[in-house]
Amino acid sequence: MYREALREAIDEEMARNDLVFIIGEGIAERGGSYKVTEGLLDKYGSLRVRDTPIAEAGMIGVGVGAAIAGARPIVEILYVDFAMLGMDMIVNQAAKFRLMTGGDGRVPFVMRTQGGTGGGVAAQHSQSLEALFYHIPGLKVVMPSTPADAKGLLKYAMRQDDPVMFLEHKHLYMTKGMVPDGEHIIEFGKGDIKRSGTDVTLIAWSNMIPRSLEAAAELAEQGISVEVIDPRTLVPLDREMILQSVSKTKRAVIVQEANRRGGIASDIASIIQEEAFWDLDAPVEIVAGLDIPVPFNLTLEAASVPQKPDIVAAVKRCIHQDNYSAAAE
Amino acid sequence: MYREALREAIDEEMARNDLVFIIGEGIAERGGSYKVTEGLLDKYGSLRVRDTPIAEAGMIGVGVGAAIAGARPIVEILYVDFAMLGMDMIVNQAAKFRLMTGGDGRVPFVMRTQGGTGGGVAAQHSQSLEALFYHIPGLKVVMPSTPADAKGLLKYAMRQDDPVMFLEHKHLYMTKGMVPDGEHIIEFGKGDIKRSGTDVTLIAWSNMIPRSLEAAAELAEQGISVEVIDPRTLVPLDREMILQSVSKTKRAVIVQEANRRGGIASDIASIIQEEAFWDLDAPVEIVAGLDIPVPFNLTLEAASVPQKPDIVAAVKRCIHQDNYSAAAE
Amino acid sequence: MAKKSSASNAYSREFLEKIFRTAHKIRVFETEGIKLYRQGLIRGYFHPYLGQEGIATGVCAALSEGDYIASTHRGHGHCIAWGADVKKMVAELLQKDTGYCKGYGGSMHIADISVGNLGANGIVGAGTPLGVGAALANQIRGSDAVTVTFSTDGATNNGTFLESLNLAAIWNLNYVLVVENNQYAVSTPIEESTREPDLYKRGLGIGVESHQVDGNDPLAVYEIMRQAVETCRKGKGPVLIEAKTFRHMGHHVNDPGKYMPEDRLTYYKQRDPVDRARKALKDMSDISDGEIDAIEAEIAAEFEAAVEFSKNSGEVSIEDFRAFAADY
Amino acid sequence: MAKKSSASNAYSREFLEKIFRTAHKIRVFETEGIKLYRQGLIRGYFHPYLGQEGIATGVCAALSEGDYIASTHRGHGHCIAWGADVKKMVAELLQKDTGYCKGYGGSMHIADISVGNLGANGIVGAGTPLGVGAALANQIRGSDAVTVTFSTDGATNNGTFLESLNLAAIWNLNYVLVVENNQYAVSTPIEESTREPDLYKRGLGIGVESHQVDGNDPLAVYEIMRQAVETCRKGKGPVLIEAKTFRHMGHHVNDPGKYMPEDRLTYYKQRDPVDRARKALKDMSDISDGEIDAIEAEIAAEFEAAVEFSKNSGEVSIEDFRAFAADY
Ligand SMILES: Cc1ncc(C[n+]2csc(CCOP(=O)(O)OP(=O)(O)O)c2C)c(N)n1
Ligand SMILES: Cc1ncc(C[n+]2csc(CCOP(=O)(O)OP(=O)(O)O)c2C)c(N)n1
Ligand SMILES: [Mg+2]
Ligand SMILES: [Mg+2]
Repeated sequence: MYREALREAIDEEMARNDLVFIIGEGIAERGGSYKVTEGLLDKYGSLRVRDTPIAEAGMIGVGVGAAIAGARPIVEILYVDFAMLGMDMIVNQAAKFRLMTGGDGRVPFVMRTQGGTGGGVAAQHSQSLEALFYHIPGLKVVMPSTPADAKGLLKYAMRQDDPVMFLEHKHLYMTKGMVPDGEHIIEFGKGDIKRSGTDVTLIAWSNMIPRSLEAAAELAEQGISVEVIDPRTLVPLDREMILQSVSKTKRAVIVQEANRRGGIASDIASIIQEEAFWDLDAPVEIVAGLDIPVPFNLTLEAASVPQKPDIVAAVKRCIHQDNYSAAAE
Repeated sequence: MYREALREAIDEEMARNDLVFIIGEGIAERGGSYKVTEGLLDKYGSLRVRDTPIAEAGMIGVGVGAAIAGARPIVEILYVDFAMLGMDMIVNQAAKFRLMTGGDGRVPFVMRTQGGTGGGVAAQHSQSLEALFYHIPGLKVVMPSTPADAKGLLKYAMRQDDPVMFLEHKHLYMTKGMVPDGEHIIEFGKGDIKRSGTDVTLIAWSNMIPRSLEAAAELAEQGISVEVIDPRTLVPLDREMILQSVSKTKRAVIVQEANRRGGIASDIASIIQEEAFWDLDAPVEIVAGLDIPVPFNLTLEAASVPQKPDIVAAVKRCIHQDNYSAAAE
Repeated sequence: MAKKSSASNAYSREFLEKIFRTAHKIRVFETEGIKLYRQGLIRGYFHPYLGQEGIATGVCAALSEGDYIASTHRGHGHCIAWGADVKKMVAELLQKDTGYCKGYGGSMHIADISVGNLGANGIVGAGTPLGVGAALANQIRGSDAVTVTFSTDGATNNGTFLESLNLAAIWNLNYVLVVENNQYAVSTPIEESTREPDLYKRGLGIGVESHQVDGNDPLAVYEIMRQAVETCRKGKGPVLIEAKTFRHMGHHVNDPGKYMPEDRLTYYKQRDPVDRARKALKDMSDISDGEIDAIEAEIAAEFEAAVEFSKNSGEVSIEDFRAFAADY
Repeated sequence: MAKKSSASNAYSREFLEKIFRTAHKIRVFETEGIKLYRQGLIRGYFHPYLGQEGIATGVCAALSEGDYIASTHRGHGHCIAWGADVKKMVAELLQKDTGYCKGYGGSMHIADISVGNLGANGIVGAGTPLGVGAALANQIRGSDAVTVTFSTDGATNNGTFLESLNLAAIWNLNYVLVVENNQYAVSTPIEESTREPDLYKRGLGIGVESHQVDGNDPLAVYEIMRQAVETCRKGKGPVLIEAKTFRHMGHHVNDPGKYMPEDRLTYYKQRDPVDRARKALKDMSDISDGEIDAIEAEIAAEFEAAVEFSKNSGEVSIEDFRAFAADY
């Protein structure tokens, strides 16, 4: 399971390096709200696994300071929404320290948190805020969609030297999936083709991957072959993989749970249209959340983020767009 | 002057409505770091014009609370960089309150601040962070480029009911320009064509407007006619004006001072390629800052954000792209 | 600091009845609400106020129309004590568009700005700046209204506490920060979050009048709050009140709360605030047992009617929501 | 709280000379740096430490190799007291790639992590969590190193103060927060920012050992800091030290500082920390006036050499920067 894969990654890295430690609200005795850190307190003791008060700015700040001073902290923030309280430390300290020191200072800081909609937890506990981190130079942004990716990427995150926003999804913790045995590490910047296809390139990440795969399966039955690409890390982004696929399919759909305006999908679309303009047979389609905070009501919550039918429809629009528009011209 | 236009707007609105007040660091006695609020203390007294301690989260938070409770606060944050300390209040409170209350609660809150590079103030005092606000549903984002726009938009901001991120530019405060006499108000969502042209649509805002106009003048001498569009408010965005212009020119260049990745330029490009795909004769060009924090050294500071030659070059690339690429195909 | 003895005969039956009604109504709302939750009718978060009823009750009894409150994630009790309509509260929890927030907000966001309720909040600590802001708005408009933020022990370790209370202090705002010290933040006991579990001392450090009170005694809370309101209306606010209390169960409906020590739980249950409100009403007035039973029956009926109303309310409309989004 | 009398004969000449050298070097750096600024050679922000030299000097004298410091926007003095290379500091201010940060950082960002200097900071209050973080890293690695954050009166109204100091307290970190209370934040006097201008009281509220000291007396600062370090190494940290002081001029080079009351300025100038360091050296050791002159001449020469070095240093490379950006 996703959450076990995460736990294994932390466990293995803590065993490997005494400078790795983890702090967060209720992560020690209680094992964390999503049980990712269960058992770590017993194994590594209260020096390296500790609870914090409700002080996100402080936790993130001391994590960044500890990283600058050479330790390898993981700070768990319960909901990515709460990371807003620590934005100064993320944006103005962690992301900039390397530049400000002329390159010598490094910040091997990992913030683990989770986002996304799920179960009526409403506007302040349901956001997908990756775009905010994505825009800030100096931050790596990681959003694993499977247990194997979660483990491999988290292990890599804990060994490299730049601040990482490691964004899990509340819907994925119980996801099952094979995790390779032995030392399993996934470098940043390497996307993964979650399903091969020839008609359309579909780019998605995190919880939109399982949903996109379902859509792809449905579309396959209708004779439409969708290639599903999971960049896995949004910064750095595997542009080559995306552009290569688009040069083959001539069509791209991007699916994000976050709201449409100013999301990462827009940025990827801007890259595709810039780099593959002459390849494209149709505009890049974006399927995204509505530009409104996530409502409490479960029906509306679902209506506010992309569902399988939305993805299916967008792929079809993308396929038929050229004919349609050519006709209209 | 830009700063005087801002002052006039505040002055007039304070005179008009007793519920308008302004707080910020050094804005009262000292008149603010950029002298926007000079004289207001004498005129409106210390109840409505007051200094705060260095507590951005607190200032923004109480501003939001005061707005919810029916007052009309302006909170001045010295540098947009420091707004990161108050992101929770902006993102999780101000932007969401209307939704969370089912529509009844409104937040007539204006945060005035300034951003951008200028004079070697380095990484933590030079950012252009509009993209972060742009992505959050519920926030209006305003970035005036001229004294007249500054006044008209600020007056409008102070009369409407949603939270506004009013982002000035440190380079523009001393800019001169005509400001219409009498009641001068500019609604949100109405762009302005700062220069008419036929060959390329150039979209820019804030301090990139004067720079783009210089580039357009230079290009005009070379026979290239550039239409310069200033959306003035990024949320809401005047999509119609942009798309209409592109349908005429078939080409678009977007210029932003903020770094490239995940910026607003990407979003506008994604909209243009989506809505005007069949019109475009070349990919949308983006001219933006480098994806690195702004360095102290003045030469490097200049190298890190778009300069006139970068804009000129991008317009030319955009013009010649079709021939070039067609040839390469 | 008490300025006037609160001799028992100082309270009218009407007042004591109001105190009891409020405390008991919160108790019923939470107890019955938990049942609805367990039936799957309520989704998302539900943080019961059970055990802490004395605080909302005592505090709101000292406030007047025109005053403001801001609340927490554990906010049902504050709403009820503030006089909210139980029908609209239940409808909100059941995601109906007859709810306080049309079902868009839910338990953690119930607000009613038309009567000065700035709302519950999903962000721990956020109610403090919002409340100070409302107090500031009132100062600006020349009103002597008092704003109260109900806050928590957990929130006192958050930067918002220092920043906003300090602003309230330098501006002498009519503001009372009520820290409900239930000694836990989810499973973390206060001793692990701070070296100084007497939280009112944090106010003293920045020159704010600060008190500690037994939060399980509604009348004691009322008395200290009455004084705080007086201090404010004299222009000498803000005031910080730390009210010691304890939850009767885990952090939210699904938290068994096993980490809560039995003996402390027993200690506080023996000082149950609803029982104390009932006892005060009995001891200090001429009310009969039958009359008390009638009050309880009335409240039970009110809750049942609210559930009925909510169940019969229409579903939210996706079209309305989409239109709202387009305009957002 | 002093545990040992600091009788004058307790200090060696070597120690007193070090104190004087440090304080005087800061004085020279700032005085001469301002001249460079006025010549247009330095750009951006320059916040002089003039008048506050006693604090950095006294604090750093009580620290050892392996310890850590974090600083503020007014950070030159901390760097120098920490033993920084004046050449690399001047080169940084002159935007040269021989500077501490290759000219990428500037005055507000000079850092040298190789010797435990976490750097100056352009965000008021940010040094507090960063310093606490370094102290945490040292606790994790089993080191007894002490981390000091130099902070400011302004920063004590910021949430970072409460959040980070509280974390340091619950974790008993080897951490000392030195609040340089120069009584102004730009033009805002401390009385307008807080009701309680004795800032050390904020530490007491959260159970942190807290002291106040005359920041213009380098030896007094040293003594209290020495005790704080001892407290830390015994595992009883953190400690908060409020050092009262006053700037000799405006907030930054271009601020005339007219709002600073003449009489207070005079009061503090009469208690000039550099003069006091010189006097202590003279009074408590056998040093001659000629020897002191020689020290001053040496420091003047060091600064001149630094300027020479910086002027002769090459310009930064745009290509290098672009390559760095591509990898960022
Ligand atoms: C800023 C923030 N951090 C974390 C949380 C998650 N959370 C919700 S309630 C809670 C515990 C709150 O404890 P306390 O503040 O003492 O209030 P209580 O639940 O005891 O009423 C936490 C950690 C949150 N909602 N907001
Ligand atoms: C978070 C933040 N807010 C505002 C500023 C702008 N600013 C720079 S220095 C300063 C005053 C600082 O006063 P204080 O903290 O007392 O330090 P001092 O300048 O007196 O050393 C201000 C407001 C900043 N750099 N960071
Ligand atoms: Mg609690
Ligand atoms: Mg100061």
